[in-house]
Amino acid sequence: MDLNLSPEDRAFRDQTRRWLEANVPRTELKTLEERRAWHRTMFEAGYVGMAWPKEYGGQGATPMKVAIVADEMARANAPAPINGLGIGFIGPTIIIHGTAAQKERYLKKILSAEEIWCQLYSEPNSGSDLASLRTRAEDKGEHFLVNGQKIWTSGGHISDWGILLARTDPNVAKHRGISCFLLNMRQPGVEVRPLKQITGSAEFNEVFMTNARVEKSDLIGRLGQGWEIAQTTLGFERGGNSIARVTRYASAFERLVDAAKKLKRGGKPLLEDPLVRAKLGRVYAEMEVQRYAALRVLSMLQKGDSPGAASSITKLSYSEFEKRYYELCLEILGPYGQVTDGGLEESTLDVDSSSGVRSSWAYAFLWARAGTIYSGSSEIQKNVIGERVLGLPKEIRADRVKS
Amino acid sequence: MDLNLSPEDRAFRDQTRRWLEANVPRTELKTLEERRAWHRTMFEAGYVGMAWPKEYGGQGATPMKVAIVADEMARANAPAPINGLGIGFIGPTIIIHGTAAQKERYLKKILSAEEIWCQLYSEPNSGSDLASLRTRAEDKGEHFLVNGQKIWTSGGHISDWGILLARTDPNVAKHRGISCFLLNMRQPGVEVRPLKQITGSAEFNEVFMTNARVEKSDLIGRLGQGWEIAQTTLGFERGGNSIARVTRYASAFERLVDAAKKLKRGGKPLLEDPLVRAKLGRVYAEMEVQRYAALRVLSMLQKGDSPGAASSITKLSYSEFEKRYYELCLEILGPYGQVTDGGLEESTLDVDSSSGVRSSWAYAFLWARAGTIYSGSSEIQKNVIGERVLGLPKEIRADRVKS
Amino acid sequence: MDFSFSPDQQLLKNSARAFLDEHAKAAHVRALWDDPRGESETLWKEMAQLGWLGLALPEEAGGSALGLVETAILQEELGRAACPSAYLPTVLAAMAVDRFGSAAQKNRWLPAIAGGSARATVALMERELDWDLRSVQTRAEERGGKAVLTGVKQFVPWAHVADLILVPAVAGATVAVFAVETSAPGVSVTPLTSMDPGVRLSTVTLDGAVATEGRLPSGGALDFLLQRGAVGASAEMLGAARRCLDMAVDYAKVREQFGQPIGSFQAIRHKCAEMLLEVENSFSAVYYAAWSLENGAEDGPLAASVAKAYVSDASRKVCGDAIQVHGGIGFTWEYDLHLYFKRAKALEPLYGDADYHRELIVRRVAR
Amino acid sequence: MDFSFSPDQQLLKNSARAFLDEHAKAAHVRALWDDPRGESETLWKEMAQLGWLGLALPEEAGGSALGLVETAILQEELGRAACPSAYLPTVLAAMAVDRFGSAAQKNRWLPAIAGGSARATVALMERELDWDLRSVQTRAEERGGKAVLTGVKQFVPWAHVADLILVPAVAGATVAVFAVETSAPGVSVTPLTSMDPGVRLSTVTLDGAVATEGRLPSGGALDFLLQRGAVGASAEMLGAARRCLDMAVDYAKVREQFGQPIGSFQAIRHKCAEMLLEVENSFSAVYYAAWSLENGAEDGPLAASVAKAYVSDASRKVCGDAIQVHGGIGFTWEYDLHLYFKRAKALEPLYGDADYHRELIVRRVAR
Repeated sequence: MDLNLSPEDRAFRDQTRRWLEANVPRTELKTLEERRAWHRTMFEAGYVGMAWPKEYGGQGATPMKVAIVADEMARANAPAPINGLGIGFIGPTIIIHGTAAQKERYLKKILSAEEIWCQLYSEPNSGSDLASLRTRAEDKGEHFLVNGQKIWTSGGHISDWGILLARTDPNVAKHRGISCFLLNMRQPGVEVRPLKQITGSAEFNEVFMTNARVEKSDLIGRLGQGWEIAQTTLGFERGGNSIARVTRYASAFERLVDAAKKLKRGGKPLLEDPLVRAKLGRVYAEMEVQRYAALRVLSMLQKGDSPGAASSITKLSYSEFEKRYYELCLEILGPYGQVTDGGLEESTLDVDSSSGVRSSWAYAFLWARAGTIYSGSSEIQKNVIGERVLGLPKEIRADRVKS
Repeated sequence: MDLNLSPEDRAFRDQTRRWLEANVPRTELKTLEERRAWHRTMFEAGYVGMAWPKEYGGQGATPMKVAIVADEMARANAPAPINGLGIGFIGPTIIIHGTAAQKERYLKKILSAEEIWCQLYSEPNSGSDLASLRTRAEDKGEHFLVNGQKIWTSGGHISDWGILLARTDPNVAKHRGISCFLLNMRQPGVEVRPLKQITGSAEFNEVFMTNARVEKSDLIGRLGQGWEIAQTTLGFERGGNSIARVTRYASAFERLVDAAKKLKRGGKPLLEDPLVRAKLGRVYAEMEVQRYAALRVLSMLQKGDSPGAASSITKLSYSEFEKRYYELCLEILGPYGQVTDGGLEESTLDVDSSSGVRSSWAYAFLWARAGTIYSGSSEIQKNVIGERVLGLPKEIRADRVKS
Repeated sequence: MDFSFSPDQQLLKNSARAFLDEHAKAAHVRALWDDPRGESETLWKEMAQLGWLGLALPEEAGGSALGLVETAILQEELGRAACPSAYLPTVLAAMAVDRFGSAAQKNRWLPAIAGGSARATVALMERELDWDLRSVQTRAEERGGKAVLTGVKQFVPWAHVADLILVPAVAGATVAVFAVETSAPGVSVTPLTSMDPGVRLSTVTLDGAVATEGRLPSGGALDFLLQRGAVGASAEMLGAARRCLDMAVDYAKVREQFGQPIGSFQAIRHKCAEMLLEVENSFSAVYYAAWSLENGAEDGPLAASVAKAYVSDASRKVCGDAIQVHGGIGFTWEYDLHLYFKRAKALEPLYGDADYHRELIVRRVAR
Repeated sequence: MDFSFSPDQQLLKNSARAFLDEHAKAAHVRALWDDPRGESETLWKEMAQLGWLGLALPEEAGGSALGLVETAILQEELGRAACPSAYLPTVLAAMAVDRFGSAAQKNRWLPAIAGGSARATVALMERELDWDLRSVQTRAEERGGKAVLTGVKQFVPWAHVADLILVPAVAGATVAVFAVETSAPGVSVTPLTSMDPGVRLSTVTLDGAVATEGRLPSGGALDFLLQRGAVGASAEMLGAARRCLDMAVDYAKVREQFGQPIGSFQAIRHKCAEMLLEVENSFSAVYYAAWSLENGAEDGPLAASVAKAYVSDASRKVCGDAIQVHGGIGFTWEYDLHLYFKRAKALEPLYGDADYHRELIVRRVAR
């Protein structure tokens, strides 16, 4: 056990920190073009797709280096590079399962963000039960015709391409009839609608596919291999960002303490109120434990062991913590924490919500509710942990009883 | 809505209070005979089996009057009458399902505690799933022969009779093969062993039946009607004691506050520590809500409506509260709360645990763990609430799938 | 002893439910969220005609002389609808004027409020995050027999539509509650935007504002406002929580995953059971408190704090769990669940938060 | 960066597990619970031979010069066995003597402790329910070059078998830590009976007891004891929690109700999943803290408080849930679960409870 960064990693961290200090845009990036430009700057500096193999334009960087960059970016409050999904797991999926032609055609433009990608997995009626998805892809000879609806597509409105799960064989058991495709989003058959959240903003889209066309050459892997491909790649990156996530929590904590100094009760700053202190101590302890746990996962990845099903523990842990965290923030801040506009300066504290958006406490509080739902709800994570980590017997379920 | 006691009930409460002040034994009752004597005193004063119909020696008293007596006894810290199960639900079961001969033979002696009764339902392998019980009762012509083991029998060692659930027909669906009997505990075939709890004392027994004999005349109801009988009577009394229960919590709270005045931190009484105050406020609020809820159930019973499945809400609510309550007590008292002997006077605070035993905080804390397990664990209660109160669809279960 | 609603009370509840289901549908609520004023004059007039605004006011003022239980019944239903309306602060202020006000104040305000031509509110917070007497900085000076108020009040509900504001202010050695007309010179109201646009809050600045003749006595009036405000807010939170529970249960019955309704999974059914437990306990707390305060029971003030402390936590849990039970759809703006979630959340820190009321409880029970 | 055990550390863990599975079975633990002395001389001597007692002591003292991580590994295993032993306070005191003691004190105690011929403990609490410097009332007076101690220490672990007690006392303007031999005149030890007979506590009365030559410097030594004691207790609680989790999972796999293993019900499987989460997080907290303190990392003291605050709550939840998963049998004395449940509970309020450590955290991070 040695929790020190290696000299090499420390040097890399310092160099990254210096680079970010010099290059992070001073003003908020508004247009897509500004974000593309920032992406290109990071890409040219070698901070994008670091984990990708060299032959595909990456650097085969260690998980630690990847985590260091993510962490330093969070620390420097740097805008994320665009095309996160493309780089985080769609590219890697193509690298693992794609044909030479597909790699040639897509990978470079993912890295450079010349083409932006989104994920087309979830459907309105297939949330936790992804395998029940209904979107059809019919074989029309030299191409596939896609019909169906997807939901929870982030960045759908700016995407050029999407990785798609669709049913190609309705006659086999539900997992086995699914295939994985690359869908051109820029065609008449694809309609993207913003999906507004309880936060009031639309971080996601709905995507409607009506006779959308997919080239035969854009099938990934074999027909019916879609489920397997989705499984192997869904795990990507989980853990990799978790240090950075905690760093964002920590910067929110600093702002919380600032607020607790400014706001008063009984003539004294809230920070001197023992109940407030007890709550601060509680969240800080939990936050630190999230950080320790993230380091543990990272050290595992460093050694080339994949956490596998145990990554469900990470997801469950941080998403439930984040919910408690912002609930406690709003408890401490009272009505000040719910004001979104027009209040005293105390009531307009900017925080970085874990969605990456700079916003109000109210936004961060509401956004945190998504964490225990998306990419496997807490209930699903507990099932996975119970079954695959603890080896508890499978539950008796209708779809299992039937089959 | 009118939460005042009726003038009549207020008068009855005052009279009961005066009677208890005059009659509650000053010294702890040690022997069974002392307890029998106290029982008889209460019985003669008309405070035992009040809810029983007049023709069987009761007074057909209202639920409110029954609750008032229980509450005043808790307030006066009066020892419970012996034979609680016999009076609480075994007698009533005989009244509802018994033959004239059975009523004649048993009821009077239950009231007078001449004969003490216990309940023989749970088995080591049938906890939550009572219907899977394995104790057999074989028809030997003019009597039944009983073989099997029961557990969680309270008062088994002092009981003369027990109400028994045993399987009389192994060849029908599990609920339908069970019959209900009255078992003479004073026979060679019945062995009673104390069952020690994590509290260190033995509030329960194990009962082993080896060729124990049950007269044909001691079958209650029809053969195979046992499950139905158990269901109708398991609900008895729930709610009736809940006011008294809260009164016991309240007396423990007073002792907690006393301790918080004596124990110091930073030179000040714990009672002035804002964190301690926050915890006291939390448990007191929850405790009061338990009281309000108990009044609501009582007012329902007064009107002759039975809470039915909703009584699961009461059970879940108080048992989970009691667990939190004593956890918080031990949090506040620190190591003082765990000392069982030899500490400072602060560390030997007597409380009334909800088991009715006057004891240490540690005992009350440990005993509280039983509440969420016995007579239907919290998990079972939530199932009942979900299915029977909220009308949620039945879960898919092996024993349902098979049948 | 009878803990159930009387036939009249049940009738009131049913008619309120029917009325709000018709006139305060989610679509109406959403429209009012987008409305700059944030509430509906028509709806207000209808409430007046239904006798809701004068419910607890004396008959000579055009009221029905009913009590807090009936008021809580309406507040629960308003919370259930997440109805954007100044009902809670208006009836709260009216009850205080009725209890503590001068004849002139009663004549001036009670008939107007009961009739729906006036709205009122109470200013219980200042810049400090506190509900205690000690936090009142606003000063009242005597000038020519009139009280002149100077100070800033925070998070005053519906002040921007109110005609009358009850303002606690330091008057010499004590804190008294003064009645200030928003039309008076020196009164300025600055609306805030908050998470629940159905509870509009404003900053009220008093710069030498002249209070109407007469004052409400110290201490007592402030306690009165805090206690009855706490019960009212608890009733609304209860309504919002019950709505979230109902939606979650209905959804769990029909939504299928893995080939069965999600309500048949223990994870969901047990969550719903816990939610029901919290809702039922909250109901007991709200109506016990309402009845006890109304009937001057010794433990009325205690029960008010118990209700606010308990229901604040319970409604947060229930409304949050309802989102979890729904999954993704419960997180969308188009789905109505967040209307009720946000209503419960908005009321958590108003009229004293749970921590403050727990402290009040300890002050009462552990001396 | 490597968060996993080195081969040596893993070896130590495995051998400790094997040794305790053999020599600290539940049956042994129960026997020691009934034993007036409460611990086993034989076991102690064997620990010495295994090098456990000198693990973190310098080689010249007969130790292995290993660190807190290795110590925590043993403490986790001891907790996992709910082994009744003075290990935690003894090594804690020894490390303090090694760090702060005079040459004479080191020579007198370290070889004896490493060799198993002496036991030691620390007296961190007095009558006040507090772990802060401010609560120290015991006074040390200088008499003829010797420090004479007067005061009462509460809840001193294993004092009745200890040869040496480290005693914080007010010496003039500061609080210093003194070394007192239990055999010294004026030292009386009164054992208490407590919920977990595997952690024996005593009241220690110092009535003009003469401390051994030399003192441990102020502040620093007390912080050292509290921080390392906190990590040690957290490691033991982690071990107890892990044991409870393992037992619950094993039971859930075999116990059948309603025709299926209870582990196939979501209510149980999800509870077990939450327990695992808490155990894994506790593991991270304990070993991060042990490593950071050992290596003088800047956040070492913070991490120690984080560990105690987190693991105190986590182990309580895990051990309690384990009883619930077991149902009735988990509530019986004959079943071993309560040994581990009570061990975790006993350590919750020792070496600073969760609330105290949360306060320490805020003192460090929010200035």
